[in-house]
Amino acid sequence: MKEELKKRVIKGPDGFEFEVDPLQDYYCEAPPTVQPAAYQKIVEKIFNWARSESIWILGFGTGCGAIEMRPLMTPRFDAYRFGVQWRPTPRQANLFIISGYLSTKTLKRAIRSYEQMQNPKYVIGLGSCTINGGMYWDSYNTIKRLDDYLPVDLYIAGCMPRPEALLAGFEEMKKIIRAGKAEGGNLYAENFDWYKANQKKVIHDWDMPEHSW
Amino acid sequence: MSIRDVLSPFTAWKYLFRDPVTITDPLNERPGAARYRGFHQNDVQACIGCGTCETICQNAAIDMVPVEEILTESGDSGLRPRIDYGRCCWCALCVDICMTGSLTMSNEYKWVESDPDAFRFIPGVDKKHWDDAELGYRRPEGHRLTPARRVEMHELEPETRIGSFAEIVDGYSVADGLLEAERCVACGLCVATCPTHMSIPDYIAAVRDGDYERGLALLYETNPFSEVCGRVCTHKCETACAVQHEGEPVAIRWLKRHITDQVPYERYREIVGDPAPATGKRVAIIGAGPAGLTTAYDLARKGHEVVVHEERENPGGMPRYGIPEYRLPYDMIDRDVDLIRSLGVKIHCNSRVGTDVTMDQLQQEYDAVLLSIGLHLGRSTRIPGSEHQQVTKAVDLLRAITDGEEIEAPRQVVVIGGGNVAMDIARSMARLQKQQHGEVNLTVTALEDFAHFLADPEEVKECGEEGIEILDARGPQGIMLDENENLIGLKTWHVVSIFDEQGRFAPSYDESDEQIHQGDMVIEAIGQMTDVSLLSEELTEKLEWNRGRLAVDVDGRTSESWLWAAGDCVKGPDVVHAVADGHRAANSIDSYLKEKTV
Amino acid sequence: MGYQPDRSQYPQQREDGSLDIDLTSGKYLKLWQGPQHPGITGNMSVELTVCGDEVVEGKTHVGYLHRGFEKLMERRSFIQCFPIVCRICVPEPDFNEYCYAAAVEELAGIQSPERADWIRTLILEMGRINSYLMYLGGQAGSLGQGVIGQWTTYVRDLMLDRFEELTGARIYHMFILPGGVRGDLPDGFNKRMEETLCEIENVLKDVYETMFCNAVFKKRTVGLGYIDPELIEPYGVTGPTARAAGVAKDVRKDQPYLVYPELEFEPVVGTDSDVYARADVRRRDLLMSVDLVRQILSKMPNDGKLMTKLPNVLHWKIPRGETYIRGECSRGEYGYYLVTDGSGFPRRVNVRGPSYTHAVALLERLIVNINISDVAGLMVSLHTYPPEIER
Amino acid sequence: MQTLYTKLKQLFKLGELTEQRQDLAFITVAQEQLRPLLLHLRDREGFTHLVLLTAVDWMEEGQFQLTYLLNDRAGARDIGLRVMLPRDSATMDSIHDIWPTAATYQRELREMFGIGFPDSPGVNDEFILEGWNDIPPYRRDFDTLKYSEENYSHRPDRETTDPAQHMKQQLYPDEG
Repeated sequence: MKEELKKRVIKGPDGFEFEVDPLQDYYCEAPPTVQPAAYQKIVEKIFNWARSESIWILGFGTGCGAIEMRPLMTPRFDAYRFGVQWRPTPRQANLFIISGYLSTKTLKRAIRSYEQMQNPKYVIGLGSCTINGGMYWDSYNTIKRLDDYLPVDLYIAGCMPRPEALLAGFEEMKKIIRAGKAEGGNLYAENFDWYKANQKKVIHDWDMPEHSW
Repeated sequence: MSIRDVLSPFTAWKYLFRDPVTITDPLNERPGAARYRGFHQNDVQACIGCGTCETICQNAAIDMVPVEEILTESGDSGLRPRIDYGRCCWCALCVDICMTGSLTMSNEYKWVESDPDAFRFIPGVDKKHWDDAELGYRRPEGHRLTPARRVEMHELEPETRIGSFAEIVDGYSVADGLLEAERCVACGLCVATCPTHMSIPDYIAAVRDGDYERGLALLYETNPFSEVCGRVCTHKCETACAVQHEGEPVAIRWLKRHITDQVPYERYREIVGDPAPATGKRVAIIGAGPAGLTTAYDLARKGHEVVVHEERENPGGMPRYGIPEYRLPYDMIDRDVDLIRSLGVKIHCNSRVGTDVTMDQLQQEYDAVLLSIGLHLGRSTRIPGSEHQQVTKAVDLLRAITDGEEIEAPRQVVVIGGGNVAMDIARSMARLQKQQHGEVNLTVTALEDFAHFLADPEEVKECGEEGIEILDARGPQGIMLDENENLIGLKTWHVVSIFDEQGRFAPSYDESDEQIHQGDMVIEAIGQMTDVSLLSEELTEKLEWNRGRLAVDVDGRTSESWLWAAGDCVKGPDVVHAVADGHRAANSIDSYLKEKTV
Repeated sequence: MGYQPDRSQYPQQREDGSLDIDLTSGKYLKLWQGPQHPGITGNMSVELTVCGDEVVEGKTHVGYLHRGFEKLMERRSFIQCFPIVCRICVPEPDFNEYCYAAAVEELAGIQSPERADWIRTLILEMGRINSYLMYLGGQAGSLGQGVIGQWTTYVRDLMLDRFEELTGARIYHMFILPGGVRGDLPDGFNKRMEETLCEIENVLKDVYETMFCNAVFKKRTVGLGYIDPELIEPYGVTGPTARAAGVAKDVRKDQPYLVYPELEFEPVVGTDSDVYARADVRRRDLLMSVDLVRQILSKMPNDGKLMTKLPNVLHWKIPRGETYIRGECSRGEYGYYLVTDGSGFPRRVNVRGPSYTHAVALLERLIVNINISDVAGLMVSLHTYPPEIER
Repeated sequence: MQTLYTKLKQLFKLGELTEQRQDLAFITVAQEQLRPLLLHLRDREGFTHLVLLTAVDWMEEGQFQLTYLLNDRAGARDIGLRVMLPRDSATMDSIHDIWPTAATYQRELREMFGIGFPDSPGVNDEFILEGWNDIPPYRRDFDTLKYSEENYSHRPDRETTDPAQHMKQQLYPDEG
């Protein structure tokens, strides 16, 4: 185990001593729970409409696809006018775009980022490699099916998909959200053990907290 | 740092007054460029399902799958590519390599789906909205990843070859063979088409590797007449070759010959290997042609004792007695036959069944009997005057030439027929005319027009080079005789159609277009039939027949459990079909003999 | 007298040269910048040990984009490697295609036609323009100047349109294949290219005014990340990073390839070797590329073959040999080391990306004692693209 | 290149020379000769730039080939030094003191090929891989497809048909 991940007692400059355990997240010591829909159908509909019109994307370029995000964020394609914007932290985002292949090393980070996002949250798989491995189908270091590790709401074909295809994806995503079918976060909570088992199968050194959000 | 550095960034304010660069409707306003590599299109009618796209795809994105509405036929596997967009990287190598040019790419690029398994489709079969897109990536003109042109085969010049019966084709040099072998894309359509399923891509790969002995072993695994087939095979494989669609088919037949040319004959026996231990079973075969000897070869390798009865002086059957020497030298037949003999097969020549030995004897002495008696009787046109003595049949003439009989070539000859036999006899007679009279004067009249010609195109071409006149769509109507009953020519009418609406043979003629072809001799080369007189009357009665041919099951077995029939006499004339038939009969006989032991 | 930080609490060096960082002392904090961080170039991370707001040690962590290309290529035939190489570097993929194609051509003993070489050069220069435009946006953005990225991404997109009509794809062009190039220039390409180049020049004028003549930008970048010219060779520094230090390293001039001998240009050189100088060198180099594209389009022969005759690519075998092909990409020297063994597959391919030395050894050295807020600016100034480090 | 080789040959024990191009040559060097040769090339001959350091696995011959590629910018020429190491227990002296950047290359070689470089700083730290549990992946005996199939799930129902076999069955249904 890496030095900085070990449990240790730290003495601050003011003489105060405290214990640190980097592998434990103090704020969440239980698996995620399912978020029930609003009691009133009409309220849930309004919620979903609001959610669909404010897609905030986590700015984490996990693979090649990240390069086509730039044009979307800038004047020519201007995704902002469709209610889509990029956020620097998972805490503020509700859509995680897995932009292409995920190496196991990135998968580990992607899982933490995903778990830190607030419900309801959505995942879009971008490009062939999230669907069935793409051109890295025989690589020893990339996962082949994204839906084994994270619940995916939508896939966009291409290698890599163009900004216009991404915009089409956003439109489709909005429809799914409005229809109340974007239940990825709840799916993740319901099948938490299954997802964890899959994740641990490919991440051989699991040196991070079991749950984090 | 100056005041300018503080003020100059404010120039950015001018952007307030510029027109926006934003695309108003990015979803509809931006079709892909004219050569954009978007989603796949496939012209399923042009596609032949050769699977070369699957071979070149480095992402294993393409599967070949059977498609209901596409029928398997010669040169079309009936499969079509299914592309997995969970793998594809849109590199378009599949488009570049496509043998028919049927696979292309549209300029459509938007496909969004919740179901990850939906990104799998058969272009052209599973309807997509981009099927009719006009723009998109097409293989640029002249951009080829495989050589399209065949390596030219050196042949004797027409002037040289017409004077003798020397073999015309030189055979490839090692360098040429390598270049030609390079062109194969190893799709295997030829394997399926070849009646005896020779492992063509494998032996072509052996040529590429320069491992001719491996190649020879592969040849003799499926075809003991490789020397013969390497020269005169009807090469159905080449008509199925995927390379022909945008180029010329791989010269599979010449490559087969190339392998046999490269391996010294002394090595053959060792490469073929020793037969299995003797089983004590005995099989008699009637007729030492390709079918009979193939069966003999297979059975001998399996350890059975085989005796072959051959009516004529030499074994080899139709390849020896029907095919002229300039196409297939006799010693090449001897090489294949000797190889079969070396496996322990006994061949009794000049032994006619029915005369020298009877069927009953064979039935009693042997565990199984195979009839492979070929088609050695020529058919007649039965037109008025066809019984004239100067009207002969091509098979008889060809046999006489092989037997070395003195033949006086008439000065002017007319041949009836448009198949390869017609070409063979025409070219043989042309050689005799050249030798005896110094000039060729020969007309071939064929029922078919050139668009539906029966003979190989190269035969037709070479006939032309040798000064033989070929007239297509001429139907023979009568032999012209002068007042002294001497033959002076043939009368023909123009053929309008050969088959009637039901597809039956019923030629119709345009009587106004009549021609007289002058000649001292007319040769009929319109087909052959079997001489079944060797069978006893009792046996003929007992056996089942099908339109004058022996009826056999799929394995070549007749209605009598001890008797099989194979080759031309049941399947019609073709060397490689005969070989395939021989294998089938051998397998069937072998399993019958095994059952008998148990 | 400027601000002088109090460095009395900084760790001591151990005998082996490493720093004596005691995490339990409470003086130091481990801080990860990346991979999910807005101030990181692509998908990589730097593990910072900070004391106060200064970095005492930085370690580069890469491998988030590792797909094992060099291994995958060993089980792909020579033509099958062609589509996959461009994925090694996303913003400027064409160098992979060129280097791979040239290496294969050299070992297979074939020659690409002259016109194909011109088109190859054109594509490489277009890619360089794109890469620099992305860099300028990133450099300004890392220091809080978002507007530059808005402008440069727009003109970069115009260039992508030119790429699209020429090659049939926006990002991964897959156009330069062993033996030549895949197609010819489309009709009217020169005219549209000229319009795009003019637009780029206009935008660059504004970029110059707003970014380079900006007191804030200058204040933050002048003197930051100084690279001693002495370090250039030991650290294998190449490209604009080396040229900003006054070393006129430019493969296009030093060991010319393709049609560079027929083009007129002088390597752009800077003097100050800090972040500002590197940005400025790249801006001027970008203008030079614009000029080179014009030169190429005017000097190019009007017709000619685009592909040499290839053997059947399905069984293409190349005799045993090894070679190294290099080119000058926007970050520095890009190279392919190809080893063949007579079979139909490469024995070994090694990709030398310039970021390999810049982002690891060099960055770890430069990052010491700088402010946390400057880390992003420094890292971007080395112009690193992580996928070419780990491949 | 030939002149340089002759000159070097007088000072060092050198193996075979391969002149790939006019400006690129490869020389085989014995393991112990490498360091003095590198220093000589760097300080006397102008080969100051270490372009790359990588390895080739000649598994069939039981050897690793280390390639040190040096560039002389002024002379516009490159030289590649080949060092052959036995494949089992391959270790090599570190050259990070000659070129600091070599440490990164050596770290990668340690991880991806399993070639040891004692004394190279941080050589045993994970570089590209994380939690790797198999033999070093760039070795020839590591089968990436097999590893991928065993460790990751691929989408099911991908079935292909061999055109030759399918066609044979269709055209000759009677044959077994």
